Amino acid sequence: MKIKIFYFARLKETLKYSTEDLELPDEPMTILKLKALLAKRSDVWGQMLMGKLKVRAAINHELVDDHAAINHGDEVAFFPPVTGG
Amino acid sequence: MKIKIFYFARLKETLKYSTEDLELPDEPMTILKLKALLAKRSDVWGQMLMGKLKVRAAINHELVDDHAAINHGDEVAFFPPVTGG
Amino acid sequence: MTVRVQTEDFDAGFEISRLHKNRKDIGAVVSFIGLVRDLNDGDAVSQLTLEHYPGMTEKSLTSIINQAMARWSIKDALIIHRVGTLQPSDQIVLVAVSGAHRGEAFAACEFMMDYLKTEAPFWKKEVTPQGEHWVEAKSADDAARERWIK
Amino acid sequence: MTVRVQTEDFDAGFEISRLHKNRKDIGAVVSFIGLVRDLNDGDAVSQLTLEHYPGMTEKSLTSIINQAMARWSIKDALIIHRVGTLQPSDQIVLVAVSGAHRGEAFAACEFMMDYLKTEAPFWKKEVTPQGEHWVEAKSADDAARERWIK
Repeated sequence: MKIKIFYFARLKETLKYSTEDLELPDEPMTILKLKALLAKRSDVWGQMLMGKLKVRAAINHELVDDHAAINHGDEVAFFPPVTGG
Repeated sequence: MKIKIFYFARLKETLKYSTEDLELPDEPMTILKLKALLAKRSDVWGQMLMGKLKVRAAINHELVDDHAAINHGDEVAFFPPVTGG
Repeated sequence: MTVRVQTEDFDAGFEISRLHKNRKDIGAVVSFIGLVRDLNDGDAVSQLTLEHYPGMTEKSLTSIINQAMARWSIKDALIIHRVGTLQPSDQIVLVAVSGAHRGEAFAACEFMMDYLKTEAPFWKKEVTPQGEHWVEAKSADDAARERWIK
Repeated sequence: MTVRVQTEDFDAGFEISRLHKNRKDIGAVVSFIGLVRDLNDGDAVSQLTLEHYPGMTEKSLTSIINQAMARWSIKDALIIHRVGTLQPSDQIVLVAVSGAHRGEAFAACEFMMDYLKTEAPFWKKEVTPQGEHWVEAKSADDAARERWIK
């Protein structure tokens, strides 16, 4: 399945990625599994997604938790806790 | 002792008094005693000051209760519960 | 600190901006505008007259601001209240508070309105199809004020 | 209902007046303005950059208004949030609510700010004498949001 990922704020800046299209095996996928997969790319990816920093995630513009299921065509986003207002 | 009294809102309208200067005997006076004194003027004064209507009082621009002492030169006011804002 | 009792209307945006304009220490401004509704407690209201107690009113509003400033860490506050004859949709009152943080500004602004509603010497008289009548004080307003006493 | 995310400044007074002007069913308008302070968590701030997640931001703010409208009897609400580069004393956000009664308008406005602070995808980066850094989320903001869950 194909998904689109966006990164924001500290994640975007540190990973030097703002968006990417990703092809994943056609098997059940969750936010946690996706983070673990991306974390294998390098130490900095591991630190950013599975380290001490809190990471929040959205699927199709809705905040979700680690157990949320990801489906073909989804827009996934990773970002730090929000600090607007 | 001499005091000044103001009446507001429903009290002013019904009693047809907005202000008066009053000479009182030189003895301890409270809001409650003053109300009882004024209530003797007529039925309508009794209804307005000692009847079912809630009456609030101020001495020198401060809200006070029935037991507050009135002194020579004070400005006393009687009015219904406030309804501004 | 600003306290004004006036017959003329006020420019809420201008008054609110005075609480923070060109100030770099203000992070939060909370404001309340009270307006005349054409329906109050089931009565159609075509006109409203506000009476007050000159002299005591200003002292009462100043005291309300002072109490809020003693209780919360806020930077500035204002109360503007109109008197005289008003129509539905007219502005009656503006209460605004500025501070560093939103929690304290919200609390102080609501506190000031709850105290104004129960302590400031204003009285409303409504004109309805059934005639004129003085507005009755609401026990809900007393209850709102009681929340702050602890 | 109005939701806007924009780089340009806003006229808070004009926006607030749109919630009640010529309406006779509004008795209360509560508004919050958030501003850039030159001191945040002990750091001197000379500049602030706000990043957001286009698309999600608007949905998130709309959802916050819908939640407030489902929970309280309010008539209208607006959220305007700026993004881009801001200086101390600049306006960041305006949240305003109109309704018949003040208690519900106050609650809805504070609820909306508490949710915006913890759910709307905005991120602040500060410029200080020590350099640039991303602002850390505050546990006080999470606690403020928790108050509404019951």
